[in-house]
Amino acid sequence: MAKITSGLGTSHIPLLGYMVDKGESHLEKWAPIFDGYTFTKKWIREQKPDVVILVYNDHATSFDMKVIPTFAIGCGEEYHPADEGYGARPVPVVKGSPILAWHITASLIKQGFDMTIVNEMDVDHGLTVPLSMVFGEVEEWPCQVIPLAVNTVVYPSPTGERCLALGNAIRTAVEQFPEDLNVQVWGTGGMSHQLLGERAGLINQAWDLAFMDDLKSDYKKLAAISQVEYIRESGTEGCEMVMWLIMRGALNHQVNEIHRHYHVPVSNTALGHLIYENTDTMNLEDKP
Amino acid sequence: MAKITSGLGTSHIPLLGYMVDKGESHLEKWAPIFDGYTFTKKWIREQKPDVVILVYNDHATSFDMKVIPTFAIGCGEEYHPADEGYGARPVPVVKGSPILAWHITASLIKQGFDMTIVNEMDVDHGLTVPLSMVFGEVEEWPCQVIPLAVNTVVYPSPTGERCLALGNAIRTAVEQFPEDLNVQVWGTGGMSHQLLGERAGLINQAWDLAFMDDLKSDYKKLAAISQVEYIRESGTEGCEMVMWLIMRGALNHQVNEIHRHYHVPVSNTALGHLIYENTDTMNLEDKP
Amino acid sequence: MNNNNKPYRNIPGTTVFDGEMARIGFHLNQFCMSLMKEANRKTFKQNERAYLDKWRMTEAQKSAVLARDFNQLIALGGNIYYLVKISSSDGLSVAAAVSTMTNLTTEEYIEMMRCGGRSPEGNRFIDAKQYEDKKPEEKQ
Amino acid sequence: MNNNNKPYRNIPGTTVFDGEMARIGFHLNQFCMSLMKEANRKTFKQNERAYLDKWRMTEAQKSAVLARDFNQLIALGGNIYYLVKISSSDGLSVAAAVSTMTNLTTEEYIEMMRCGGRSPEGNRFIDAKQYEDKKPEEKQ
Ligand SMILES: [Fe+3]
Ligand SMILES: [Fe+3]
Repeated sequence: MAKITSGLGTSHIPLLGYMVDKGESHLEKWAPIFDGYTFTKKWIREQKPDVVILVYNDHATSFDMKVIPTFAIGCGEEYHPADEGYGARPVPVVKGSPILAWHITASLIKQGFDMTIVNEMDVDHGLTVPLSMVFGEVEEWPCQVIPLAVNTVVYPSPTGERCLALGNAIRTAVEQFPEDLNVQVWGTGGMSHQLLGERAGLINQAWDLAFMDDLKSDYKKLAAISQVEYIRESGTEGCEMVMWLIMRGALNHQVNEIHRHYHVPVSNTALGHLIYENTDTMNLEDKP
Repeated sequence: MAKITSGLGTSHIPLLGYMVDKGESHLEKWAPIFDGYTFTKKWIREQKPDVVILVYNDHATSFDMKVIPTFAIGCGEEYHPADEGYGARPVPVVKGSPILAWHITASLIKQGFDMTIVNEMDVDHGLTVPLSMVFGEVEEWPCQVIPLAVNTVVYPSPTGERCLALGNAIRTAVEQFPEDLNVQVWGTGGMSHQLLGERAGLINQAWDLAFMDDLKSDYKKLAAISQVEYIRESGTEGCEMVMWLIMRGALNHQVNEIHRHYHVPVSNTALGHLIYENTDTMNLEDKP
Repeated sequence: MNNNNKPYRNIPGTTVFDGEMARIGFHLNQFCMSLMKEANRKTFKQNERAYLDKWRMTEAQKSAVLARDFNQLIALGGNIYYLVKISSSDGLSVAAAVSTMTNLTTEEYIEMMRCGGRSPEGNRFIDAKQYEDKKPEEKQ
Repeated sequence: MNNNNKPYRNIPGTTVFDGEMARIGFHLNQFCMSLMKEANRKTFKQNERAYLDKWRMTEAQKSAVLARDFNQLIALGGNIYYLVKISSSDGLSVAAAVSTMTNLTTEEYIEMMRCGGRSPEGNRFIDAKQYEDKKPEEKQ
């Protein structure tokens, strides 16, 4: 049976992709940013996930004002890096996992999640930057990816409770898939940032660090945070953190935090990153 | 405050629109079909709804294989009748109700429904045929319309339970809207039909009539019907009936059935139509 | 019928348009979708083969379109709401297109509909006898 | 700031992209979206006014695009993820574009970020004093 073995949270700041693509990620001056992913690159080579369910938000790239899905799941064969206004990133095409993705989608809809099924779309920095940060510069991404795009652009985003529940339902779906697969769930976005208005540049380090602390065991407290509180405390774009709750919901209640990294700033944003491993994936009573 | 006063169920068979557009709806031979809407046309002139929330499915018209939302709600200013392969229907442009639609959408997302927001799309026979059957041939549709498109094309459709709950949440949202508005919810599609394979042409009159009977008070029984049972009993396209459950969920537990019509066949399909009026819209405990 | 291990696999004469069918039919259905534009319908009609060759469809899908073989198109991942865009551009009614998938002529099909349609009796399970023997609670 | 009667109306220097803003900004944002294609970026750059006139935008929206007045564009329904398509086609970094909305120069803004960003203290409520006086349970 397929199994979710670990979860990973990371910011997906476009500047990170730009640095990687320019060959600048190894520069001494960026070490405080990129050194936080050295452990991760080693860890992922050992873990060898077959499939990553990558939770991100589309930043007005494949979804424009015409159609805005709350939860869109990619069931396609592959996804091309998008031209976000300055040419597409020179990174490999993202290979989908259509059979598992359709299985999960059907299960989620039957579990009462109102998924939007996507068979063709381009993917923006929200999805490709985490791949670059974790896998580095590679000829091919070494695993299949199921993109899960969450609306955090148009108010309101899905609630934290809903996101936690979605993660939980994803776990149920994955565990019913007959093939032996090592599946990871990544939650991306955040941490605190605000990209507009006179208040632009807001960063709330105390909030971010408390979020990372609480995510391990007190995630229900985090799930109760309203979007208005996210905006007030961590900036208009701070609400991207609900996507980390989808990752958290897909794991056991008991997890080990095996890595953490936090750095301010990257461009306009606080960078956060952590890794959880499930302590016991067999215990079905153990769901968040 | 806005209030849902009544619900209406009706098939949305394309041939009906074709007959209307050809000026054939008054022909003697079609009387058994169209006479069932004579009461309705009179009733709607008295009711004068301000807004109709029109639940239908897009039949591979505005949504193709690329993006398939489970629940898509129209927040746009207007919607044009679609060219479904034989030119657009010569009926008026459909005026939206964007302020109410955005209010409902925000409320639904906060209530845990994963809506896809649509600001621009064309609408097919699923939406325009019910308008023609109820309002007849008019220069302008006499009310605003909020399209609510449900996926019934790609398996799986949302469950009956989910549809009933969505109706319920729509009612909560409408009742929190400050403007005095007379709102109706229409559920369309069905009844039994199958458009493909050696089994095409399947009609299950007993099933259809039992569905109309149970919808009044035993709707929870109907909500438990799986899509596989719909397909088996009432044809591959019979699962469109879940859309009537959204309408039912938006009404009080206590309703009066003030009209019913059933006819076989129209083209490949059993035609069903009924009207419910809420008996007491003030009783909040009275939700289905 | 590509419905192994699925709860609907035992419904006779029926293909459910699920993820598996949607995958193999993706380009076929997108081709059908293109026929919603008058200009494309014209180009298609002028040279069907040339128009089809612009799409990433399998040879079997293209042949089935040319032959208007709807049962075959369904088996190859076509969805009926997409496929009727082909028959509509041929000027065919939905009923006429649908009838070609049955063992009836269009006239016989329309007559069957006029008489109340195809009965569900004996059409619920591939082995109808087996179904009728089941207890009610097993029938789903 | 068009946030009357909304729970976020009292957050200073902040416009939430809700349904109201999405409605008034629809065509402005769709114009921005068009700049994701290289050919459109070129045409826009050659004659910005002529390119803008092809879109159903208000005169105020067009002027604000020409002036690269991001605060004004936000007030007229622009969403920042759409608007950065304008600054990207100008070759500007996101930080540079964002800084123009604050009362800081780009250099001052980047320096503020380097020092840990803008503090939430005093930036949570339009009347910060009023907020700090509230009891914790009222603060949401
Ligand atoms: Fe982001
Ligand atoms: Fe239909």
